[in-house]
Amino acid sequence: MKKVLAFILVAILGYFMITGLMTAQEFSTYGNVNLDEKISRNFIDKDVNGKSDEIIYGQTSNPETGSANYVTSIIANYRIFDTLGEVTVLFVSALGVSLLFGKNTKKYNFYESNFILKTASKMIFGLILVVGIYIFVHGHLTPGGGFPGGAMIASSILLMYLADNEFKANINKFKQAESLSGSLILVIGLLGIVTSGYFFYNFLPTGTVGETFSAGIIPIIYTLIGLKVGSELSGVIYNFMLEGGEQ
Amino acid sequence: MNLQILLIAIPLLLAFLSLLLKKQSNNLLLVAGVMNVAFLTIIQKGTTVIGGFQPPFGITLVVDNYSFMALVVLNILFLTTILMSRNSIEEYGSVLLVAMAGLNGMILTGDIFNLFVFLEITSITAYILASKNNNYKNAFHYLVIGTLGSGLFLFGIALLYGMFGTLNMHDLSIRIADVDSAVIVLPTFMIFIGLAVESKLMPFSSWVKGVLGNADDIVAPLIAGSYAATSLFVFGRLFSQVLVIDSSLKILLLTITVVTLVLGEFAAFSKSKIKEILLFSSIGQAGLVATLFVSGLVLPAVLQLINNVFSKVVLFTITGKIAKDTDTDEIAELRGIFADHKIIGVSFTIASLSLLGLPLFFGFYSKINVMFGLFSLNIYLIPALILFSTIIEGAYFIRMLLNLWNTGEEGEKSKLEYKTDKIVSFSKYKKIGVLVISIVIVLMGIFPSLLLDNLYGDKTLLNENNPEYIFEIKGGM
Amino acid sequence: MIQYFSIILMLIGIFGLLIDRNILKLIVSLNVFEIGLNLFIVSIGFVNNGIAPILTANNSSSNLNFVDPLPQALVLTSIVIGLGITSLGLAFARKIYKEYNTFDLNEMGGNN
Amino acid sequence: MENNIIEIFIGILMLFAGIKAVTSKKMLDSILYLSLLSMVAVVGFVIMKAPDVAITEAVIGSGLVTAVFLLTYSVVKKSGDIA
Repeated sequence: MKKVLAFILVAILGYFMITGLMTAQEFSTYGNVNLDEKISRNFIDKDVNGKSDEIIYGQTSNPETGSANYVTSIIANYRIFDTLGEVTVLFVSALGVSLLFGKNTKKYNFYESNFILKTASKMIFGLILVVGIYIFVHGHLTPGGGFPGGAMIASSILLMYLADNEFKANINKFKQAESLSGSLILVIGLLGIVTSGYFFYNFLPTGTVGETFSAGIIPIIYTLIGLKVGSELSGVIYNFMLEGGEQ
Repeated sequence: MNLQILLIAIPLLLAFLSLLLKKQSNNLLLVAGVMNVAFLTIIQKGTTVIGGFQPPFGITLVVDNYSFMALVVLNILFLTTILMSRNSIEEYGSVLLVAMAGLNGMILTGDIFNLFVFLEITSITAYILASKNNNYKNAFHYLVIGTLGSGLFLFGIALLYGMFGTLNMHDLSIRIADVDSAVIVLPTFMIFIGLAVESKLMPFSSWVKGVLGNADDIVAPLIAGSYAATSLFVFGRLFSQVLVIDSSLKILLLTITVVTLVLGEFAAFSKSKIKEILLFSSIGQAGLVATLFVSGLVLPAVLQLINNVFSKVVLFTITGKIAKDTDTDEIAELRGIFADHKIIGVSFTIASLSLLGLPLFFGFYSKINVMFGLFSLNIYLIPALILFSTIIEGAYFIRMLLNLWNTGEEGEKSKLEYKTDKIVSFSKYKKIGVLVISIVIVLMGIFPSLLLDNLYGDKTLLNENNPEYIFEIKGGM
Repeated sequence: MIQYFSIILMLIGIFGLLIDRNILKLIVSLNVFEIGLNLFIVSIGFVNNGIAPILTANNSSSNLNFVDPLPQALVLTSIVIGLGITSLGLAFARKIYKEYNTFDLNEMGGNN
Repeated sequence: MENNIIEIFIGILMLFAGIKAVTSKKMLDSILYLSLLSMVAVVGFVIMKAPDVAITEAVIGSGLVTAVFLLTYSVVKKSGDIA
């Protein structure tokens, strides 16, 4: 009975949504979007603050934002305030988890660990860690960036926790890394106010599009975000592995 | 140089640092609260852009008359709440710092997706605060409803972006004005649902009872005060400026808000616990304020909102403390409790009477504005319902006050031996705090122009319902 | 096409929220809803025959037919927020389990 | 046209996984179907030319979210018997 009612309610909502989409003339149908009508056109041409020429990979130098990856240029430059909020969301939910589990200390052991498992996971641990760091350092050139990179670091920590019962990462080190990288992100933002009057102003030269050392503050911020996200999520996983949440 | 970014950046920086200085986090919270109130005196009206990118491409922070008023209300409420209940903060200092940053961000931002991000930050802090004192099940309930609501809110934003190709609120309002308003029915409704969850409008407010009914003397005044004020101010910003609503949807939204008002007051009438009475009264008041915003009466809505949140902070702080010390908030068991606590009792009474809208209190002034505003729009059904709900409100508030002051049974002569044997001890911060707020309520009631003159320096605003004046600086183009 | 699938996926999530009484499955439903929503937002920016919004040695000019990068940036934010909420919700779930020794709302009593 | 067929295939797979995740009686099944759904969504993101989103969804959505779910599930399961 309840299921039928729920189904009817959802069907009404779905009818409302789909007809609403179909009747709205302004809403372009799937695939027929004209970017010239959207603000993204200027993000792609990198001419938000004034006309610029065609951007060419490996040639254009000192555009207003230097990232070759457009998504990164939006996340870490045009809309960095959203990203700061995003980091804060993770920060506060990690804080909430540690408030809920913080009084527990004993770690839960799921399996008996053995030598082969331990050695193999140590090797994989290093590999994942390097890939994670590569991802956020090259976030302005290749897909990826601070968030997946940080999440990879956290998953390598998870692997070690699962494989090795003696593995102990110092939770206070995580907290220090989290706190310092978060504060540094804000300090970079405030430096922008000091240098030019705008919060998070990109005060470094943006270099040539496509080079490793380009895009101004973007790689620095992405690295800090990667470290912060990595340590936050490692903290969350550490808390979830603690015993005592249950009887 | 505009410094409004510091209202967000400083609490956030202190929140990050408070992980290292765990023991100092409550002091950092006070520092941030005082600094934010101090910043209010030097903030200039105007717009700043983040990263130096021009609107509508970059994210803007907007301080106009409307958001300045909201910032003043929010930061003063927040600071008084944490000052009055500083012993109850415990280890939640860092969470409150993030909450402060998020609430200020919600009011300041001029970008609709950025609003979503700040909405999520504040709701997550609210979920964590709701779980204080082992109230996990209700906090979980709140989390599920809140997440669904903000998901629908994001769906609405995505639709707006798909239609108009921009996220800046001012740019959006210009482009929306050009099209037939039937186009934006679906996104408007989705955004309405998202904000209705946070503003406690009726079908989406099922979380309120569990959360506020079990909250202590810091969580309850925060959620019924600062959080409620912020979400209603944001509601007003979106529904009276950005999303101009077409008539058929307007009727639907007005129905929801008016029903919230009437049902909320009826539910409050039928309860016997102080907290439940107050929380249902909050729901009803949220319905009233939302009704006014949807009708386009911005100034009366803001006045009513201010009256409601300041009164509610006093009432919830006192009730939260009583419930914490005595483990009950049944009126029948607390008979005559104010006989021993005269200052607290007087403040409680003033706050309640102002909420009712009796003369001499600020509530009278705001109710008068509400009524004249609605009559000027030639709407008569809604004022009738508002008057009707005020009568219900009066009945339960007077009943509650009589019982809390009077030591005897109802209708009998008061005798000392009927007085409750429950003991409450109020700290001097609480006594001073609630007394100051009630004095302010009385002063603003007698000299209503004090508030508005100091904020705007323009008396004409008092008699004219002129929304354009409030939205002086739009999204910053 | 994928746009309509994603809306139906969102509806499935809401349906799950309405019928499920198990708190872990409520969080699963929320995640289903969020995945649908994320797919929908990305689909808003899709352009027929568009290319991924990254300048490379092969796609080296800004005048090419890129898909819209902005919705993708919004979805990245949304995914991360989803992770935060999911972990907080699961932490609540464990605390609730400790209190009631069950994940089932029906067995806890009460009426939510 | 070829793209269309893949899209429809993926869409149907997603709906199947979504319905299963929401309606399965066993909690473990729900979690695993959610993981499957999220992996299929990764393919969907790749089709819509969103490599950044695809990587993030793969690492966070189908990686960490599933891990946190399974941690909760197995810790609770070890401490008492649940279905």
